[in-house]
Amino acid sequence: MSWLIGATLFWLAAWALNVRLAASRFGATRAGRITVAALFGITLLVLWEGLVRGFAVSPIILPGPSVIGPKIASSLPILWADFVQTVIKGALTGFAIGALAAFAAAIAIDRSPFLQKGLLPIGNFVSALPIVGLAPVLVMWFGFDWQSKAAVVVVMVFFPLLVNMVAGLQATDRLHRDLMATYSATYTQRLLKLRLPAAMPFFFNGLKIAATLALIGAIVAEFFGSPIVGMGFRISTEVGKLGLDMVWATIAVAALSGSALYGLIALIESRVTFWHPSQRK
Amino acid sequence: QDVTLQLKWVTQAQFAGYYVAQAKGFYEEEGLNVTIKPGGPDIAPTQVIAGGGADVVVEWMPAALAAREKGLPLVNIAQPFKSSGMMLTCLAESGITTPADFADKTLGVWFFGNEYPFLSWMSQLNLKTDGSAGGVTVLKQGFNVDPLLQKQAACISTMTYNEYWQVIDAGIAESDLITFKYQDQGVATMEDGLYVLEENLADPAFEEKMVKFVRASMKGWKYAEENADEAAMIVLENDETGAQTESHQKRMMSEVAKLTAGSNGALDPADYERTVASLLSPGSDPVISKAPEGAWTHAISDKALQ
Amino acid sequence: MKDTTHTGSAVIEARNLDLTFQTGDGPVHALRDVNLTINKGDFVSFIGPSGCGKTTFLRCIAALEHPTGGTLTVNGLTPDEARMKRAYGYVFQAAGLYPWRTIAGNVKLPLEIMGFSKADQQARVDRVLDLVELSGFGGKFPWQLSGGMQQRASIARALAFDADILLMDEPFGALDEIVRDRLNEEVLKLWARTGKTIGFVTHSIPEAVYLSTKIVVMSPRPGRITDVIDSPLPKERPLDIRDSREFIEIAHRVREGLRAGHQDD
Amino acid sequence: MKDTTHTGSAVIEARNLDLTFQTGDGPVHALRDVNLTINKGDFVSFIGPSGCGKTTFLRCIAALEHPTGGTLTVNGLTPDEARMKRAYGYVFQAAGLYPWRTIAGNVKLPLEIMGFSKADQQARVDRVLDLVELSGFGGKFPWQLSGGMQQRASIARALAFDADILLMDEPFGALDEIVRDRLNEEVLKLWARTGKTIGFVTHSIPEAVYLSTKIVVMSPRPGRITDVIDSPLPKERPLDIRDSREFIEIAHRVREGLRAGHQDD
Amino acid sequence: MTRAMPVLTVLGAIFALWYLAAIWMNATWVYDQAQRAGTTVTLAQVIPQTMAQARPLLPPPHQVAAELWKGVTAQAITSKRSLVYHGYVTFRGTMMGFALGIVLGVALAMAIVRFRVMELSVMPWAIISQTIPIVALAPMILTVSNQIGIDNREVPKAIISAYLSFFPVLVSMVKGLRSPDHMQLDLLSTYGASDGQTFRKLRLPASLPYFFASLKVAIAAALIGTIVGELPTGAIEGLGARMLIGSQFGEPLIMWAALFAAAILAGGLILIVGLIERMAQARMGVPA
Ligand SMILES: Nc1ncnc2c1ncn2[C@@H]1O[C@H](COP(=O)(O)OP(=O)(O)OP(=O)(O)O)[C@@H](O)[C@H]1O
Ligand SMILES: Nc1ncnc2c1ncn2[C@@H]1O[C@H](COP(=O)(O)OP(=O)(O)OP(=O)(O)O)[C@@H](O)[C@H]1O
Ligand SMILES: Cc1ncc(C[n+]2csc(CCO)c2C)c(N)n1
Ligand SMILES: [Mg+2]
Ligand SMILES: [Mg+2]
Repeated sequence: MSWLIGATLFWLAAWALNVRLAASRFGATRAGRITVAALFGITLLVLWEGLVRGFAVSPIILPGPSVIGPKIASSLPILWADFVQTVIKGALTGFAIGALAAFAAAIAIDRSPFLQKGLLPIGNFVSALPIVGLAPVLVMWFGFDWQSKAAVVVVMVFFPLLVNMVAGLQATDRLHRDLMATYSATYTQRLLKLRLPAAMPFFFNGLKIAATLALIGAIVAEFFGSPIVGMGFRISTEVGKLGLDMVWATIAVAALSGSALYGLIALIESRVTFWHPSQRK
Repeated sequence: QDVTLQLKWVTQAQFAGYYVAQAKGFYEEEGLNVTIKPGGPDIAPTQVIAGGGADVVVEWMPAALAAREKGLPLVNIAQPFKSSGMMLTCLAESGITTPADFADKTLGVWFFGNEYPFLSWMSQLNLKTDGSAGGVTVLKQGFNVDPLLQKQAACISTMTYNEYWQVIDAGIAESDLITFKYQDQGVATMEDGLYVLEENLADPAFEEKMVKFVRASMKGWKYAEENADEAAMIVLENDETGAQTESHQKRMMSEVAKLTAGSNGALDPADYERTVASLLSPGSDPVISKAPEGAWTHAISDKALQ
Repeated sequence: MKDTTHTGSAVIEARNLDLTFQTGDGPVHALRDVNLTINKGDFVSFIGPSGCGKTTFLRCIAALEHPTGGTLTVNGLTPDEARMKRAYGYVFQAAGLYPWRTIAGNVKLPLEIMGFSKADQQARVDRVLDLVELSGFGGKFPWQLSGGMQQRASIARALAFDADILLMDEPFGALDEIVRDRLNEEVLKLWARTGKTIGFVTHSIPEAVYLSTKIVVMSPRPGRITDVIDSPLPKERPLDIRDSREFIEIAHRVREGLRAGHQDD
Repeated sequence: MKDTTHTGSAVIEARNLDLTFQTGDGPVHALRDVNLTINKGDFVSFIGPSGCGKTTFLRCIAALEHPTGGTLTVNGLTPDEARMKRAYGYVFQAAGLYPWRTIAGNVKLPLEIMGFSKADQQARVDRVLDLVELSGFGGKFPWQLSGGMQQRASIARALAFDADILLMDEPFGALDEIVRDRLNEEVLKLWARTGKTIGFVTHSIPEAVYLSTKIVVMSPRPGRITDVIDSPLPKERPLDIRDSREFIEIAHRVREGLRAGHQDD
Repeated sequence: MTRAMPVLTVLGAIFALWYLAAIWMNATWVYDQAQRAGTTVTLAQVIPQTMAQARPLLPPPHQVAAELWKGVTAQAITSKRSLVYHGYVTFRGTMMGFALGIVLGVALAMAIVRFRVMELSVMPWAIISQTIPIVALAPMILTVSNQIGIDNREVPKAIISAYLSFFPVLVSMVKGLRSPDHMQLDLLSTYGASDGQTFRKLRLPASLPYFFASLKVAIAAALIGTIVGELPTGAIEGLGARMLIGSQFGEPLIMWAALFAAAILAGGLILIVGLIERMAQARMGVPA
């Protein structure tokens, strides 16, 4: 009971502090924003711990952060191996291949209005499909190891990226296009100097969506067969062994890698599309 | 009286006894209202019972003992399956003829708590499973036999009543296959027992409920053994996915009947000791670290089978 | 309608020009029977109510639209051929700078496309930025400049590659009167210095009168030329010429022409 | 600087008004030591180069900004209090109609917010749409109207609830000269008919001279008033008053004032 | 017609490629079998055999179509063997998750736009939440909801589905509620409008186009969530369960049919959402 009250009190106090921080000058700075977000995150953890202890939830059902934290610390080699298998080999490889392929395909079909008209509606449709359903098929085709995971990721990210990229290539200002026409610029010149730069905000938008899809795809695919390493493998076996602390440790790593990937893309985006109004202060 | 039973896997003839008991009104005769919850890939019966989602679960003994060591006091109250149906099925063309040939081959294994018999077998064979040279390469097998058909693995885990026949159905002749039954290798572990939480057994009302439940379930099992085809049809009716086929379930039922034959429902202590011994066997990573105590009881089955 | 045919050094010649847009709800007759001759070194202003086809006519000259009837020649060539010869510098109504390029990068853009040498590029950029009083701002990005400065940068961009013909579509629409006055003076100076042929669209009567050697008044639906006024003002024009009788008279004539066009609707 | 204090029916009184914005790269002194009195029924134009604080001053009056020094009263109240009494109708530079509402819906918006009765709402909408010659267009959506019509609709919206004071920030900036002339005439008629007090920001010297009883010339950095010109023109003003000597003289004075302000930078 | 032509051509090309791939991929098995039987086969014999396998690596289109047809018409639509029935189960789950996702997304967006603390603290975590592989949470969601007494398997499915679909709604709604420009806000200010009035008369209508645009993404996400939720959480009914069971029992055709049924369901849902969007736009006076 005291745990519940304590957690609630902490929550209220942290929230009050956050309200003050958010309204203050400090809250407008970068450090301030991070502080507020971090405080909120800590509050979530404290609440979680309080609830787990207060209601005496069995660690077989839901372990608290105080159990998961040490587990992470003591399982670093396993977590690292899983990370390499799933994130680096599966998700990132697939992500890179999918992104490159979408980029190339977008430029290829951009030249042909016929292909655009034919492929875009289909691409739009496919990007709305539950591609994860293909995971068992692709595991069957590409084997157990990371290649099949990468294949799932490729298929999952390809279409959203293609659709975004093609839209981006067409998103140029009429004014900017006319300018190129008055210069009698060639197709390549138009592409390099106008349409690719103009497409970048769209492309990065697609990349951000794809980044979260990539991880989900790689992990789900491991459920349908994998070597005995990998985050999806870890989760699916540890659940069966009641090793919930390990499951959460893996989830934490997944969230961390996902956020890092997202952050990395956002960072590159802010470098590449520094000129876009959404990136300016 | 309400009883919730959590199965280990999806609705199939592996669990025919319970569906038959349900359909034939055996539970009803005992005054029980039984809910049968099918399992699935991500459903750990141990976790479900820990979370209060079931009164009694169908589980394999290694997983149950491991859970017990983790602090979840499961107790075996009945053991309808006498023998183990698990085996490794290998392609003859892989050149495997004896377990000694496993070295440096790729083997498909079920995880999710089902890997314990395999691990203890390998440690008895002195084969490393961490992928190092001279050991075996282990694959986490998915839900089907494709790895064998695609030749991604030399051997895969199969049940005598299920996956083995899928390999056959796929068009591979029995002569092209080599099988190693855990039962024959002396590493068999008890499958498909009924487990409840120890603390619940202290409650006489619960105990009485379980007595009725085990009695009716065993009646169901024996009926199913004798009327395999009818039992298979009952299972089929309960399959909510509608994807199971009649021929497959009928065959599964006849194979399952071979495994339940010889059990009256009471756990044979000798089988138990053998399972524990194999799980404790020396090796890099024993499944349990010490012999469990109080992991089974005849209290229920004795009363049920009077 | 007056025929404005001239002989001699005609740079742009439109004969019975017609342009109809096919749109979702029927055809729009944007230009009808337009006849106009622009001579080398002319400064021609186009004025007329919204939608009368000023922009469309300029775009036809630059081969951004293609007439559906009549003939249009630029230096005796078709507009498309003339474009290939880099005959045009076009300044659009909005500055239209590429946001991912610096000011210098924007001015350099046409030079890169036309394949000028690196050294030549730099020299030209410096020269034209100086001309529009933006030296020192070459490294800035468009959004870091005020609207007026952006407009000047876009003029610099059009000047960088020495096109014979400069087409400007309401280049100063978004500026305040004082800055506009200043830029007007500068455009006049530039024109006097280089002898370019300039086509200039504006909504401001004083601006048209102040700048032009020839004022073309247009009226809408369908777009046609209602008046062409040859300005008697001298080439040298101080700002206060705008308070002169002559100026006010031309302005009056333009206003009357415009009003007549508006009466139609 | 001239003190423009009057006594009598002062509607708006600014005394030593100061406003400094705190921005990322240091404070911006937008208004400094502004003194101005606007009387009931005045038509006051504000003119001055970009960034001199015209908009800021209008926004202060409407309590959209709050001065950092000096006093400002509206009908003897603070601007905030006056706003609560529905003292203002504000017309922004762009029409700013809500695209998801019809023209009538847009005009009705302030009435809904101020809690007019349904019947009254309808009557007022009809009346003001009639006033700006848009009856019959109430059911149209903004994008179905031309720019000039949209601008008139936004004026109708500001008139619908009978505010005493009408504040207009470059309402005709985006229109062509002819339409602008027409709307100028209409605003004058409206003002004559209703006797409202009007504050009007413009970049156009002729517009300021044509419309106002009082022209306020401002200069930037920091924004301050450099000249206040009381117009001697009669209340009745045909369009061609703009060609009169008197008009041209005032225009000249305004232009000189503006140029002086520009010289500073 | 001019719009359909390119699509049909591309579809035709896809089908042709599909057939070729089916021949190529399924041939391996035919050759293997021949080898096991100790016979040899010619290409002409192989091709027909690749078109009608019981366990094809890649079934040709007509085989999938036949299976789909069988799944839809061969039994009463209330039968557990009917794809219509399972499609309906998935549809129901999707709609529940979708509705939940919309409510959650809109509510959070409103709070975030209204309170700066919410923006600073919740927004980063909303992004992080999407990087957590929901599949991993699925079994736990099931047990936890079991423990707090929710026995209905639809609920955890809907939670998973909502978890994926709330995010696009949230992001778009925040953008939408913030889309009114200064002038539109100032206008209301000059009327002395209250916060509530500003919300109702300006922010809400201004956000609607963003809202509808996000629905397409959200419905697709909800469907993915439901199917993922059907895979592990019991695999009892629904298209996800069919896919899993098809895979488990070596009936790839069942899996493929379920996959395409899901695709058709997705297409239908997107179409409906698009229609609703267009109807709303018409009412909001957006040019056609
Ligand atoms: N691409 C187009 N498709 C269809 N109609 C067009 C197109 N471009 C212009 N028009 C129509 O042609 C007519 C002339 O347009 P144009 O842009 O040349 O007018 P303008 O004189 O430049 O007007 P403004 O002063 O408003 O810029 C207008 O009625 C316009 O609606
Ligand atoms: N919200 C603000 N924050 C910081 N500075 C501002 C803000 N609003 C205006 N300013 C600055 O205050 C000064 C006066 O701006 P204001 O908008 O009043 O000028 P203006 O006379 O209306 O100009 P324009 O003719 O271009 O509309 C400018 O330097 C402007 O940059
Ligand atoms: C994720 C997962 N993988 C494998 C099994 C193994 N298993 C145990 S019983 C059974 C049915 C036999 O036909 C199977 C396949 C499981 N339970 N869960
Ligand atoms: Mg134009
Ligand atoms: Mg302003």
